[in-house]
Amino acid sequence: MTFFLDLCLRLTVWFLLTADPSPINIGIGIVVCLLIPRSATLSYTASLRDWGEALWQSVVAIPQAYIEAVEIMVRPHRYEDLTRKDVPPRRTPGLVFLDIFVITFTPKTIVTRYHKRGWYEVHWIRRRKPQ
Amino acid sequence: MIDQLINIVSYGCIVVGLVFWLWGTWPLVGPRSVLYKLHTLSVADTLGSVAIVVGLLLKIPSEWPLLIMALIALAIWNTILGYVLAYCSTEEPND
Amino acid sequence: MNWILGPMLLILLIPIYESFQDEDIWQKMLAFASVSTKTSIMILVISVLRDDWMIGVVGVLVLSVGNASLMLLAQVLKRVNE
Amino acid sequence: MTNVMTDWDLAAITALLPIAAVMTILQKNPYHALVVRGILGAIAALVYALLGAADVALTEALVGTMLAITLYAVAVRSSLVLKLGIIAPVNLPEIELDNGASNGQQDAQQNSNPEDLVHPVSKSLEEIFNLIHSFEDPQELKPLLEDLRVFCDRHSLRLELHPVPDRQALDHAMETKEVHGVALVNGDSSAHPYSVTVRVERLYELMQTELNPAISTLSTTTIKPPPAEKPLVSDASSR
Repeated sequence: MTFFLDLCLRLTVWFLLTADPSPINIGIGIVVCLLIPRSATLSYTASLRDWGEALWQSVVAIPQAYIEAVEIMVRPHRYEDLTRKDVPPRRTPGLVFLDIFVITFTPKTIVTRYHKRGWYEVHWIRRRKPQ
Repeated sequence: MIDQLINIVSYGCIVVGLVFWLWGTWPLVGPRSVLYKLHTLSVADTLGSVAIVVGLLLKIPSEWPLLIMALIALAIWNTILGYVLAYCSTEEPND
Repeated sequence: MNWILGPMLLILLIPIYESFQDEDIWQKMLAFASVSTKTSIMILVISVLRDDWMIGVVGVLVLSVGNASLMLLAQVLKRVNE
Repeated sequence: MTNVMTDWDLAAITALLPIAAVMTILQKNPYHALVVRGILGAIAALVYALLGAADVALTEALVGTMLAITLYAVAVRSSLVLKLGIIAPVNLPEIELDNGASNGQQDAQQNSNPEDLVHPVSKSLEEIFNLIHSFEDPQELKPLLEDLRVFCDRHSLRLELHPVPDRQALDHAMETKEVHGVALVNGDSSAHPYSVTVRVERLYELMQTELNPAISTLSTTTIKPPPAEKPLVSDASSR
């Protein structure tokens, strides 16, 4: 199933780059996407529900990022803080990537480090001095 | 009528993008820490640029594949770059 | 729509100035990241202004390539500083 | 919306190129110069695209920015180094390094937990890296090494210590050009606690003016090429 998702992602990139819906181009695109080597270390065992959730989170992150951006523009956030965020159990590398992407995409938070023992180190900017 | 509306929205997006750019880039000159500047840069370089590209997209819908590609590249690369820079510029914790 | 390039250019000057004035390597890297994104967006704007597809493709490629070189450089610098 | 672009815009953007070029050559630290070179590459790509040369802009971005910077970064890192031979107890990091690598692999194999198997290679690499850097400065050389570190920072050199067991090995390392210089602890009778010998003329000149003369005496030697290289020369001439 995730193999299929992977293929779809590659085909999307191909068609966006070439922008040519002729049958020859579609054929070339499919062949190229199948021929490009796939990462052997990535394990595609995550459930479809986890993937759907993570993808939905990254869609929601876009308006949220703009809201946060306006917030920190209107009210200055002068203080910095470092916190830990726990990783949900049994995350595959692809999902960890999406998690890091979502956290870093919003302007108030940045992941500075991912510990394999199970947490992200998240850097915040805040309005009030953290205790 | 609709053309005009789209025109206004697209100019609005571009202007918002430029404002984000200015606001996010200005703190670069200041004395703040690298991580703080990364936060403001993510406002400028990711969100501001996305707004500008969306404005362009509304203006020239015929080039949509290219501009959507630009949007994806912008969002993913800039965000991951922010993570890599944050990771590389901070010290390894001792544990 | 030509007026866009003027403000963009002025904003581009900020990170360039910063890269010259700050002696810390990571601050310079931030300025580099900022410049590389801003120039590629400017290339995209130019391509839309001129309705030239070719330049647009270059803009998108520069966007991703510039960032890739930045990541490599950041990793090398991290190793050097240790 | 047409392709009319004011001359002012064109002139202003093009003027960025010489500015960035001047900034690049004004940098003293090679790593800073690399970063500014990246900025120069980005601006050059913009100017080329502005003037309509899409192919040149793409080449500048791919070769000029990415390839050149990566290669230069590696070149600068591997060449700007001062290798200093010292006498230290045989606790060579290389020996531990092998153990560390194999331990890492064993750990990865024993653990059947899929999460730990995610990056077996990077994990062991990390361990190797920590081991190399866990080598600490020998206590008796501390003052000299502090002085040398200041010197190296000023010239953006990297100080790399080559610990060897005895004097003989030290001389051998010098002869085979494995190290650029050696540092020795003088006896108590001497006026200076340390003596440093370098075989690179330029290093000698710089150190002569910048190292603290109260700490160490400085000398230089020239290493003759070992006779074993002769057959190679005749081999080359016979072709």
